[in-house]
Amino acid sequence: ASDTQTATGTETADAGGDNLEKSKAIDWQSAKDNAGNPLFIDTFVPDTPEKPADPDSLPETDELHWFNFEYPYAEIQKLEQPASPADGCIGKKLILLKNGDHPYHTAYIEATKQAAEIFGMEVEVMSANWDVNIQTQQVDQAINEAPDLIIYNPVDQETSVTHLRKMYDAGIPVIGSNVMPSNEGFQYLLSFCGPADWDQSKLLAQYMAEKAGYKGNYCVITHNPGGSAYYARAYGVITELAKIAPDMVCLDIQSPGTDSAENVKQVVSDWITKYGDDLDVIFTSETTVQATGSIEACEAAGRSDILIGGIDNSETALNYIKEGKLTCATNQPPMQDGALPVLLAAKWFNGETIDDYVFMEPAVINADNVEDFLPAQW
Amino acid sequence: MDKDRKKWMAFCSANRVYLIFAAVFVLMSLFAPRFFNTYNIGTLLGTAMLNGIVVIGFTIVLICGHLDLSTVAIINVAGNLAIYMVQKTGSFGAGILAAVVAGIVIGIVNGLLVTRAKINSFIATLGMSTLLQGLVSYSNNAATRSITDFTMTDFLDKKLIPIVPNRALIAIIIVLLVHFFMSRTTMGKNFYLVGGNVESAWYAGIRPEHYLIGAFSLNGAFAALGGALYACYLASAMADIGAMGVSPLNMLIAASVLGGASLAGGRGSILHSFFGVLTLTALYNGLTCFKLGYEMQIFVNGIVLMIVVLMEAVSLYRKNKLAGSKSDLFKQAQN
Amino acid sequence: MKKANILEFVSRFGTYMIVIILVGLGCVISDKFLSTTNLINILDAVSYLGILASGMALVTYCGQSVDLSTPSTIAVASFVSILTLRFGMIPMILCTLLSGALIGLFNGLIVGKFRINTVVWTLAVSFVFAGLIRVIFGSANIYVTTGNTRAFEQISRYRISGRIPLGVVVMVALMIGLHIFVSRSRIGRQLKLVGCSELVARYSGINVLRIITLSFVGSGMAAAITGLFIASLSKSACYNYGTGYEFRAITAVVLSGMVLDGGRGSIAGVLGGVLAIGLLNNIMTLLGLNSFLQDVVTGIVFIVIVWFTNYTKTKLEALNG
Amino acid sequence: MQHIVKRFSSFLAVNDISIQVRPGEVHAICGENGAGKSTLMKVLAGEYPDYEGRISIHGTEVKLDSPTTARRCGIAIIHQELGLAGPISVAENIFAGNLPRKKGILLDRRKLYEDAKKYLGMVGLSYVRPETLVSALSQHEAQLVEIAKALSNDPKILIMDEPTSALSREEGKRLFSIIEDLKKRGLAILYISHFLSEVFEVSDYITTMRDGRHVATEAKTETTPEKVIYHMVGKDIKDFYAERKTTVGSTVLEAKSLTRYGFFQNISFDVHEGEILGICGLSGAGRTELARALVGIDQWDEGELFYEGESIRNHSYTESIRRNIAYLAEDRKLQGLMLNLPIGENITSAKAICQSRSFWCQEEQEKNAVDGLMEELQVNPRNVKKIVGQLSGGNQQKVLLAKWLLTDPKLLILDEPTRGVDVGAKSMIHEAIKRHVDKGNAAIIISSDLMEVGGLSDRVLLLYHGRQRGIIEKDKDNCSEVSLLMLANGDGKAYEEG
Ligand SMILES: Nc1ncnc2c1ncn2[C@@H]1O[C@H](COP(=O)(O)OP(=O)(O)OP(=O)(O)O)[C@@H](O)[C@H]1O
Ligand SMILES: Nc1ncnc2c1ncn2[C@@H]1O[C@H](COP(=O)(O)OP(=O)(O)OP(=O)(O)O)[C@@H](O)[C@H]1O
Ligand SMILES: [Mg+2]
Ligand SMILES: [Mg+2]
Repeated sequence: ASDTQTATGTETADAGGDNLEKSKAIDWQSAKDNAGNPLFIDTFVPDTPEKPADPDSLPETDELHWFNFEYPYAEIQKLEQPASPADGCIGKKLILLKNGDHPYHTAYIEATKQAAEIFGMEVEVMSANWDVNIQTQQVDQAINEAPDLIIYNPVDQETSVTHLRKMYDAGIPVIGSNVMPSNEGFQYLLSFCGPADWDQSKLLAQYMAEKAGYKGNYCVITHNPGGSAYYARAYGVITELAKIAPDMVCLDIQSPGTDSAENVKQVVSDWITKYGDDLDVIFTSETTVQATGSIEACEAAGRSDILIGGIDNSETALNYIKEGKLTCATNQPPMQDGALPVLLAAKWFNGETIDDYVFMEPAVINADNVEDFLPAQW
Repeated sequence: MDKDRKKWMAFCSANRVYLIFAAVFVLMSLFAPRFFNTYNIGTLLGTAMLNGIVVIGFTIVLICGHLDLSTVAIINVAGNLAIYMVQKTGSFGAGILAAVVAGIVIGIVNGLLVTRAKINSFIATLGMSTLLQGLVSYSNNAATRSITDFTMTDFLDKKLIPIVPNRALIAIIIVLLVHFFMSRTTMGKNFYLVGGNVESAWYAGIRPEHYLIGAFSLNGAFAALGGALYACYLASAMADIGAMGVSPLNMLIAASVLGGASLAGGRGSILHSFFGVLTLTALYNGLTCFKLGYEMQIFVNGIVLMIVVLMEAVSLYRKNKLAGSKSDLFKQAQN
Repeated sequence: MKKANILEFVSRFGTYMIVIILVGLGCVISDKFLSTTNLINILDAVSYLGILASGMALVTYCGQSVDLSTPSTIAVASFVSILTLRFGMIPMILCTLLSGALIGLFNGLIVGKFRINTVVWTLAVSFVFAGLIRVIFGSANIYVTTGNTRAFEQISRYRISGRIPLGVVVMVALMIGLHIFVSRSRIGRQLKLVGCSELVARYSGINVLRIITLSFVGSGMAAAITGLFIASLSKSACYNYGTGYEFRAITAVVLSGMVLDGGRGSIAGVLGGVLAIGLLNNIMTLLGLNSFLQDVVTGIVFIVIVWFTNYTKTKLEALNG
Repeated sequence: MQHIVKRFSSFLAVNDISIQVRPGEVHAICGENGAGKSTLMKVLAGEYPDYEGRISIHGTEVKLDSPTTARRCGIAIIHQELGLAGPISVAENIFAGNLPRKKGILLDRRKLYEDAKKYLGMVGLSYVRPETLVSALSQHEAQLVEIAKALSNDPKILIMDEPTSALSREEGKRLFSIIEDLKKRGLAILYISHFLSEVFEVSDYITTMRDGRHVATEAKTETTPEKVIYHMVGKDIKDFYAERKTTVGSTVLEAKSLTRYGFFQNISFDVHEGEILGICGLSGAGRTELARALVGIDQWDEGELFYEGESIRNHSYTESIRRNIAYLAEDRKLQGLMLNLPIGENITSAKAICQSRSFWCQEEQEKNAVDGLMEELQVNPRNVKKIVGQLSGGNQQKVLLAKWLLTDPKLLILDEPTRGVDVGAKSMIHEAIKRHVDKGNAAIIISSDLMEVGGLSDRVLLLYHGRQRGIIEKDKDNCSEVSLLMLANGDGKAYEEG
């Protein structure tokens, strides 16, 4: 595999500095997504707090309990990464190891392809359909294809370590995207970019707390158990509320899944029965199935007083916000998410230095600014 | 002429899975970019490890005329238990052993539910699956358990013999051993008899309940072994590997049916089921080489499965239609 | 004699006894349990499942074990409903039903004609349709854009006299209709005979192929109705909208006292099975049980109930014999 | 065996039976359906460990608590119902539970196939390869494999429970020669059959049972079939096939050179109102296939068929039933009855479903008719709620007949209507058939029991290897059992070559 790589390396070097010039001259700043918003958006590098001695000893409502989940990149000694060829991004080959299929990821892949085209790169997509075993095979297949760089979306945070280690050993630079790998995994990564899941869920908590007047009780619907979004989107809200609105009590947390609005509706109906007027706010971890189920349950019970807020920006969510049924959603744009790793890759091929990890600035979408986010990306 | 054709047909149906595998393999080698090289073939074989080991027990249960829907849950229990034990003791041996023991215990419970409580295996194991999956998720709040010790990963990725990674080698050795056991020992043959006709097995002095419990515990053992080895290989175990996407269960059923096992019992072969797994893995691998998405893979998987069962059923249908016919009366009719 | 009567009662009304026990339990646990809203909620929560399960029950009753193609049928139906809405509500409903009926027809004709194992065949069909949807539409959400979107949304939201959801009405009406149909009509009787023994049914002059096909068409149409409701609820269609429904429906059918060999049980029992699931989930959520523990409890309750009905059945047969 | 008792819950299936069997002797057990013959044999085979009484072999008392113990004691059984595993090879079936081993656990495949060949040869199946799957065999071949299986255990005592019910005369003859052979080798054989002719042919002693009780044990030389029948049913049966006055009406069914490729060829006959047509031939002659084609289960290829003067071409079976044709299939357990449904539902099933045109079921209206039929056929127990699977074979067959009689068929086609049925039930069934025909209906009867075909029918159609060998008129020709047998077997070689 390494033979092939040096071969392609020398070839592009033969093309001379010409390719680098052309690559650097590419105008990517003006690229737009389907809504006319910039395809490549501003990113930020978050501050990391001091790591507590033993996070597990802290209560679950303390954000530092989740230190390893929220800041897996902290205190990691990066292994030595391949040196940039610094010969321009045009003509480079990328492989996108996708974690699975989902409307969000359809938009993501579209943007990755669009971005690669802008930079004159070739991108091949392999989707694991949420199956680690298939992703393991695809990691090997990707290595076998000897691309210039791999964009990697892990199926699972922890299992990603073995995959990343393999790709690292094969000498292929990897940019993580969309889902953060665990602590161990980060050492193998050239860079990571993606949505700031914890931050957006905290932002959601802040906005909802303000709307609720920093009082009242809430329930949380989690994402699929086990995934990184499961922790970030539930405990981001819970820890933040414990900090800024200590009067707000978490009544219950349930995981009815992300496949069936009917299941979600059932859980929310049961909550309304059980808690009655005590229930003031519902947080959902997703805005298609879960928002629909929650809204329908509340409407059926005639409880228009309950505030519902969810994470991400599906068309369903934006419509609900317009109709006033959903208090707010957060902006996690899949297209920008998908374009970002390509930008990082291009920069790296062009010899520019890139950050170890960057995140997309989250934003709250509410009735006042919803028009800015339309048409929806998925 | 006719006899030759009949012989040829019989040969084809007996070796169906090898022919399908060969067809997929040759087509992919010819047309799929980067499919046919030692590295990718090693990848393909390695990927077959998990399902290849698990399909052993799954097939034994099918041979006995039952179905174990809790197999995937057992894989998850085993993976989590193995990683937990490695975390606690630092020894992979202890982890794998504990997982296999747990798998056997679960298998015995399944077997007892089927033989003693006389619950249809489809239903008993469906309930068992819900129960076990709940337990696994509860035990670690659905988080993936992981370790940072990669000795097992490296060992399983090494190649003692060229092309074949150790994880594939282990699977192949186990498959061959169990295949030998099932096809060449009297005890193995008895499983077929129990699946073929429970009553006649009982008349023959075989205790069908013992064999059924045995089959379910073997399924527990191999599902657990596969799950544990796979978890050790990935240095982590998810709470539910089948939570999203297509459950490995579907893959197992498809592979063993391709291999000639029937849900009615009495038929099936460990080696054929393993080749069923290899065929599907090669199919997925090759379609990925073609840059076709996962949707195409399950579509093709479904079509292959459909064609195979349909062909089998149609030939049986034809055969039944002609059963008892007298060939000389045909000759007369044609004249 | 006395014992036989009790056992007979148990084996016939077993599911409803569970329902009564669960209702009792619910009353103890929460004073809000018996409120009309909660009861309607429980019904509402299981209405789609109930519609689906009553279709699946036809297949089981007819001795064809289970129809695993339902998740794909649901997904296909949700796409069809959204794509045909532009032609008006009635054509949309007809097309959706037709899509389910066609998949059922395909399954039924093949399974009935060539005696393929249902589990394997419907699994293969499920793969093919799931793949097909994803090849055509990708894994994107398709939203309702054209046509009478308001009416479409109302399918899953409309409440009769403001209280009873349409889904519940459809489920109950479907079950009553199917129950009468299955237990009283000649075709229902044929379903039962085919379920008891296909060969005997054939030699009794029943067109077995037609009956098996009918059961699958019923299952497909029930799945299509479920798909329509789900699409209306989500106002969109997506390839994964049917995920997991097949095993939930099987659970309900099994709890109803039907056996996978066919020929036993009733559609009224399926209502009991569905209610038992709804009540159990409701009670566990009211108890505040964690989602994972809910799975554990569901698994145990399921096994125990199946064992118990089995046990009474064998005891009963021993007494009669 | 002494004072053997076996209960099913409170029901006494075998009530205090004592029998002695000596080596080199064939001991036949006779009795009506449900007399408890099979149950007694199953006790001997170790299948009911909860029996009472004592069993001694060669003077030593044994406790037969499992099939394995019984086998170890040298007892082998050929079951009434086939007990082979379909998807498994013939050889493995023969040695099931006793596969030859080498090195402790390994299967000795060479020995397995060689030994299997030996035993297959013994029962005249040397042309069957031991690797063949049992599911690929025909029914009579399977029955012979079953016998080979019993022989493979090298038994001292061999139990044969109706071994000939699925065999043709010829194969039966071969079986008797095997039995002779075994007798010479000193085996003790227990033989159960409803064919008294067979019983008198092979056995040395005859024991009769009634309602689970022992009635008599006599040496063959000291008794007659009439006496045995008297013991079995407790009364004399005279005029078994009494002369019937036939008033022939118009033609009901007429076949003109009917042909189904590969199965039968050029069959022509007609049946009239008030007439019974017998179809006679060896097993495998294509009688069942012909009947299936007549009723429309299978399609035929050439020729014409007229029903009540109207030509019917490729009609469906359902259509036939609508037209008032009934077909009583050969295998009552697989094709005839819903074993887990009650008697009532079984009887009404054909009429309610295929003859009624209304959307709803109207079973209630049939209630009286069902009761009448059960009374007429003396179905025991006379309880419509009883599950059919729990009845004895004869009563099951009565229920099956009742099911078709309820549809009041114009043409009744009966395929083996009395297979495995005792004499009493048999005559009851025959009477019912005659009564039905006398009402101006027609019947076609297929039976391996030549006495039955000869005795019942007005004319007999002879089939040999799918071809018609002629029709024998009862009044003109001699229709006795012997002459039928001669004709059926006759110089058929000429046809085969032609
Ligand atoms: N399913 C089957 N598989 C293989 N052979 C069969 C099957 N069914 C019937 N046969 C064979 O086909 C031939 C014709 O059978 P058929 O049943 O027509 O005979 P028949 O004349 O009705 O005699 P009988 O009823 O006494 O068996 C026989 O040799 C029979 O053994
Ligand atoms: N497992 C069982 N449970 C309950 N009753 C049974 C069982 N087996 C047999 N019987 C009953 O015991 C009685 C004797 O049955 P058995 O089979 O011994 O009769 P048989 O003499 O062999 O009759 P056939 O000639 O019809 O074979 C019958 O009334 C039958 O219904
Ligand atoms: Mg008997
Ligand atoms: Mg026949």
